Amino acid sequence: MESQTRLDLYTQMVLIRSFEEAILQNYHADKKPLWDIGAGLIPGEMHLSAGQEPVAAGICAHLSANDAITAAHRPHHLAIAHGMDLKSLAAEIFGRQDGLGHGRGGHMHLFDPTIHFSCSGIIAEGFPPALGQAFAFKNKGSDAVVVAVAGEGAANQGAFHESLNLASLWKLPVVFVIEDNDWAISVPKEASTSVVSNATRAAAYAMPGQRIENNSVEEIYKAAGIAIHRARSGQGPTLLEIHTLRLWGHFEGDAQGYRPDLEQVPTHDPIPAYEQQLKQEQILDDQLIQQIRQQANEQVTLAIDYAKASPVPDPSSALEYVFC
Amino acid sequence: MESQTRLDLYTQMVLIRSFEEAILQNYHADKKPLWDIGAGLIPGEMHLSAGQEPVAAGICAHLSANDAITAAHRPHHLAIAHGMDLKSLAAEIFGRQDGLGHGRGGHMHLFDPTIHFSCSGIIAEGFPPALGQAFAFKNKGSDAVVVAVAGEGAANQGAFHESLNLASLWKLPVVFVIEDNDWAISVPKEASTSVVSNATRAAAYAMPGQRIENNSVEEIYKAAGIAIHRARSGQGPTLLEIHTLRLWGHFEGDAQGYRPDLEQVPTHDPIPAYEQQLKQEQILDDQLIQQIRQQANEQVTLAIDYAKASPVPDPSSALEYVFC
Amino acid sequence: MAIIDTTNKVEIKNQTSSSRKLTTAKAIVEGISQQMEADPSVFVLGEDVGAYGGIFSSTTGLLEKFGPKRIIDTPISETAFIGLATGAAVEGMRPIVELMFVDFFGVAMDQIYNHMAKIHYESGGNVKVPTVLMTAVGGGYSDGAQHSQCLWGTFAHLPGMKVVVPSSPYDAKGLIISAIQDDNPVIYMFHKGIMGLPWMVKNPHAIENVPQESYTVPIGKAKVVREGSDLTIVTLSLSVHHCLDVAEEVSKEGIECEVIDLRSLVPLDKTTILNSLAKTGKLIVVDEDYQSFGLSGEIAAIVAETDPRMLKGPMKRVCVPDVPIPYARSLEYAVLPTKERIAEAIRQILL
Amino acid sequence: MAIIDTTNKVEIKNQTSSSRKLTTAKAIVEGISQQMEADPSVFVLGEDVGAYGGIFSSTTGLLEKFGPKRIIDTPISETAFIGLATGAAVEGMRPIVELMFVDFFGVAMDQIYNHMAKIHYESGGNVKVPTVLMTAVGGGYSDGAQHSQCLWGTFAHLPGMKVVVPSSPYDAKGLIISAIQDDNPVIYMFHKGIMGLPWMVKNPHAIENVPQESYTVPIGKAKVVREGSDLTIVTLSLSVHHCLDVAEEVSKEGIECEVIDLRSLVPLDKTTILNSLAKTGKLIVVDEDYQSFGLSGEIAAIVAETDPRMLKGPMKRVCVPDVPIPYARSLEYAVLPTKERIAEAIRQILL
Ligand SMILES: Cc1ncc(C[n+]2csc(CCOP(=O)(O)OP(=O)(O)O)c2C)c(N)n1
Ligand SMILES: Cc1ncc(C[n+]2csc(CCOP(=O)(O)OP(=O)(O)O)c2C)c(N)n1
Ligand SMILES: [Mg+2]
Ligand SMILES: [Mg+2]
Repeated sequence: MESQTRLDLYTQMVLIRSFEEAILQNYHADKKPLWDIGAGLIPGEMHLSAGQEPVAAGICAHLSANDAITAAHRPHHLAIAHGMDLKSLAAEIFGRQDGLGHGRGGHMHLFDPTIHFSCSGIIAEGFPPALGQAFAFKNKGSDAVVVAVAGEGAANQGAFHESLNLASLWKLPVVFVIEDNDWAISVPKEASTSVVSNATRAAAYAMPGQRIENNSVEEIYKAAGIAIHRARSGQGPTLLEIHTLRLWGHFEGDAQGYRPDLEQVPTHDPIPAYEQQLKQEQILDDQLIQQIRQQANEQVTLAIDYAKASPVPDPSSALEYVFC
Repeated sequence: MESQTRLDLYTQMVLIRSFEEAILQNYHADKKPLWDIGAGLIPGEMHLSAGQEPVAAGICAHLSANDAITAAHRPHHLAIAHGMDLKSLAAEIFGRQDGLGHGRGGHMHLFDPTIHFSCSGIIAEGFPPALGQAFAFKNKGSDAVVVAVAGEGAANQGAFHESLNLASLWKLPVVFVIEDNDWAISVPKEASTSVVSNATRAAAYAMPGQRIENNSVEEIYKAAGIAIHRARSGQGPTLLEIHTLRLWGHFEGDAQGYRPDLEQVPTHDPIPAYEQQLKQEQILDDQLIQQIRQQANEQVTLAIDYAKASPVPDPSSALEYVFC
Repeated sequence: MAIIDTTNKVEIKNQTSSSRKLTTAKAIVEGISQQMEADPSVFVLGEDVGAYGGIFSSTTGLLEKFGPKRIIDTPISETAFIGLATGAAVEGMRPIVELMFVDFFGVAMDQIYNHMAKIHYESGGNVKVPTVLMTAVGGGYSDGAQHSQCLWGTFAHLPGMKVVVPSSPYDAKGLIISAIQDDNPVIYMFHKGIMGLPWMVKNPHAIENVPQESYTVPIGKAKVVREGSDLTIVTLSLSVHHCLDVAEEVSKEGIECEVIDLRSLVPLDKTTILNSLAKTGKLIVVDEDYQSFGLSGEIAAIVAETDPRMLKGPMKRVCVPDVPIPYARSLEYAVLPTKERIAEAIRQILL
Repeated sequence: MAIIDTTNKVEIKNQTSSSRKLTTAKAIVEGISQQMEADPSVFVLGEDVGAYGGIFSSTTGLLEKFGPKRIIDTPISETAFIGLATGAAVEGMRPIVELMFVDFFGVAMDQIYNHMAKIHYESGGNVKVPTVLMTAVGGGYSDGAQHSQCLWGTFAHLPGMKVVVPSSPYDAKGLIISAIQDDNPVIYMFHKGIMGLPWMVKNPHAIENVPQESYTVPIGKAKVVREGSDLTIVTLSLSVHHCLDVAEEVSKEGIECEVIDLRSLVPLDKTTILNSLAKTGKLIVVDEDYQSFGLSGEIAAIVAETDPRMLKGPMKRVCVPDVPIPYARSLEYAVLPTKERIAEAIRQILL
């Protein structure tokens, strides 16, 4: 792999983490002393993707703004890696007028038609619309592809099955990605899934399937490259399962009492690990790291400031946008 | 295989066919000259199972009244082979007070708790309740099993996927049977299913899968025996796909203009074929055939007469049974 | 687009040389066909919409005309293919997706109401979802509890989709064209009993003159299909015809019913309802959907919110009395809004 | 079964030595626990009902007490596990199955309304389906359009299931026990805002004295939670508390509201509603579900069918105005039935 690509992957992951750390901080800043999920600058459920940055970075490196992504309830890493404007993203998370959905959507409902990005809070239900985007792309004769992402818990939903069957049958340009972070809230994979690897399930749809271990951004990058190329060249869908890491709780406020490996979790953080690797291979040094982090922080700070400065939506406009 | 078993399989198939021929005749008898689906002694949609008798006979030979079956919109063969009282069945099809559901259900909604039989008109949605019956059996410590049957079209529904995963995960005593009759109304299997054989899909749930070709009642009997034994002995579910034949239309009134092989269809009828085979092997002769047919006809005639004699449900009782 | 129906009064239909008698099914097909010719982004998908031509003939002949790339048979995977319609619409196409029977909504309701219906709002207006979800409703032919429902109340309760329910060939064509042209998701519910199917009891109103040209009927305008001064009957779909038949009957006794065909539940044309009621003071709602928590309640609420004194006596509801639709004909016709029940309600309300 | 609540008046609760203050969540858990002790056929299944204890604490501690054979975490496969509950009930068990948020009903609605709800009828009464479908409802904490709905109107519209909606710890316990004992399928809908969760704004009414003993509250009887002569407010769930708070406020101005907590929508206690209205002549319905084609309409229809003259002025509806629930707090509180909107309706109705 080229050094620049590796550096880009690293930079992307740092940006995502930087953004989520800022959200994390702002989310918790004003919910105390009586922690109230609905209070504060950022209200509501908050599913952060820390630890899963390799998935987003590795996949989105192969995409352009013409390609589509459908994400789930944990969408920030994919949104950022796919190039979503950080300001509009932040403003939506803060529930402001300049947010992507003018504050109507929130962090589980990010829609950005300029980069064909959407997500859904309903498990696995982002897959069916992905089929439609792929259908439209194919219909137009474009070579754009759709990447449909969901967790390992989602792979036991009916929508998964129906979508993979239809995509294969109609050779739609979709890559299905299962982010296996071992957990669906408190339910471990072995309590939800009758097979060890969801890649096995690809055979049920006569499509290629591959599991990528170790949360390795480079392995993800490679496998995604093949799958996306396959889709782009009209050969149909692929199923990838990526073993990744839920570094934090399911949502903010989750004490994770159910998680036996809780104390070990931070040691598996993929970003320091990749940093170490690239340092050893002399692609990164401390100065460059500082610079990358600082650039990320600056972008993030601008976005957060923008969000905070954006007006709160006018209550009298609540009924706008039900119909065109 | 023992001769008696083979004879029983044949006898069962003849009984089913005899019943369905009587239904067919009564269904069409009084819908003319202006054919009206809602008119006549038997109103409504009518999905007959002619050609699929081997499935029912082969499977149900291994079941007792303690075992359960969940069927789909095409349920008669399974109901009869599982031992449903022909009179109650016929009376329900005629919409009479002495029917299984006192005329509330109809031919797609047959519920017989004495033999743990149910069916549903919604594709693949008979599978989830089957899990619950299996769960209850297991919970009670009984060795009863559930056979859940649906068509090859149904294997692309979400409920199929969810049910197979859960059954495997919890090692429930279920045998899933896909009746592949090549068609889902007018849609051929290759236009609905991304794999050639649904047996392939068993691997997606870490359960054994087998496809049985040629609509062979004996092969079905053998495969079902293994699968049912497996379930009964606590080893969990199996997926069987049985290649069978839709001898008649999807429902009565279906002209089947979409079916290219239409003229050839009757030549594949499994009953004359099995009859021939058993004759050649000297298990059957013309006299015995006559006797079996006659006995079947007598039972069927009694059932149809019973149905016709049963009172039409009193309109004033329409609101009974919404709640207990 | 020759004729725009802007009146909410009894309609004067263009009996031009270009109109001929069509069944509702054929009128729908013609509407779809004309829109498909006019707009290459329109396509149809669903179960048995191709070679079979739609179980209730809503797509007959389209495959032959537009080919399998635009008239697409799907697997029995409603979640996948209805969601596909949403995704294709998001990317600028105009899918018409058929849910064979509305009764099957439960296998795909999340795609319908959490996605198709909500994306426009959640996106703050940035994403449009111009889909038509076409579906068959209604009973009366012993198809049992899972194949005979209307359920328009269920869809009208949930925000984000227009709910269109034609009762005649003319409206069916004009409304399907409006639905396809609409930038919002529209659920279009046709009653099997008005399609004019060769294999079902033929309602004489299921065939009428329909102009050949493309035209629209506006979504959200009810139609006064019969004027009358004694009482107002609010209804829709097949029941419109039952109400008209009964209205003719009782007219012989000097009772004059005004009959309103709602044509859509979302938007609901309150003005037409209230204007009529202001005149008659008596209200019957005839609805083949379940009675409680549905259409009849909504009509009552509109009156109660506006001015309960408009009602000069108790309202009557002729609906399905909160029971799964029974199979046996004797039972099914005991719960359907039959002419007998409508006539009975009329007599009672005028006591 | 110590206390049977047979009154529909303001309840005199047994302040016996055995009662202590419980949150609604703990009251529900206690009710389930007592029924599980009494009846080995009762079990609980759903997502995160085990070690997690239920996302909204509806099953906390049950795993420890009853073990993983009776408190069962499921895959995210609502169609499979809700259907499993139906099948188990058909075979004589009494499952309590949790749908984590009611908003997810669309992925499993067929199992719920075409199977769980209809089998008893279709079987002509030969099969019973004693399930409890327990689910969280409601918004107010910026969870957005797919996690904040009430949707009880949707379930009440479809026949075959009882629809129970408690508003207080006392009722929550008595109603969950009644629901488990009921031989019919019951959907039991608790509002997140009344559970007394440590991580959500605490409603002071979410904690109260609850008897230790097992007791039932009958399904189908509304409760007059405040007597008053000037107007009737019909409401349920969290809104009960908002209405009571506002009623106290306006009482200072001499306005006396009667507040009715419906507690169940199916069966619906018409008598209590009509008795109150006969007294006050003024009606407000406060409902956190979508406004149209729902509860408020049904109440209006009951009045209009009985005697529209009972209404001495227009009815008011304080509901969610047919819009997906917006995320931003400013927008969400503009559409929720807040105390401000309730107070405003009271003032308007008395003009
Ligand atoms: C249909 C549906 N069921 C349940 C939920 C509640 N829920 C939200 S996230 C989640 C766990 C998802 O696990 P997984 O798919 O592995 O994604 P992860 O959270 O690990 O990223 C659940 C059960 C939901 N949103 N939708
Ligand atoms: C969820 C759902 N979608 C569609 C239908 C309509 N439908 C009834 S039977 C059928 C075809 C079923 O094909 P298959 O499963 O192969 O069974 P077969 O009729 O061949 O026995 C369809 C689409 C339905 N009943 N339920
Ligand atoms: Mg996960
Ligand atoms: Mg088939």
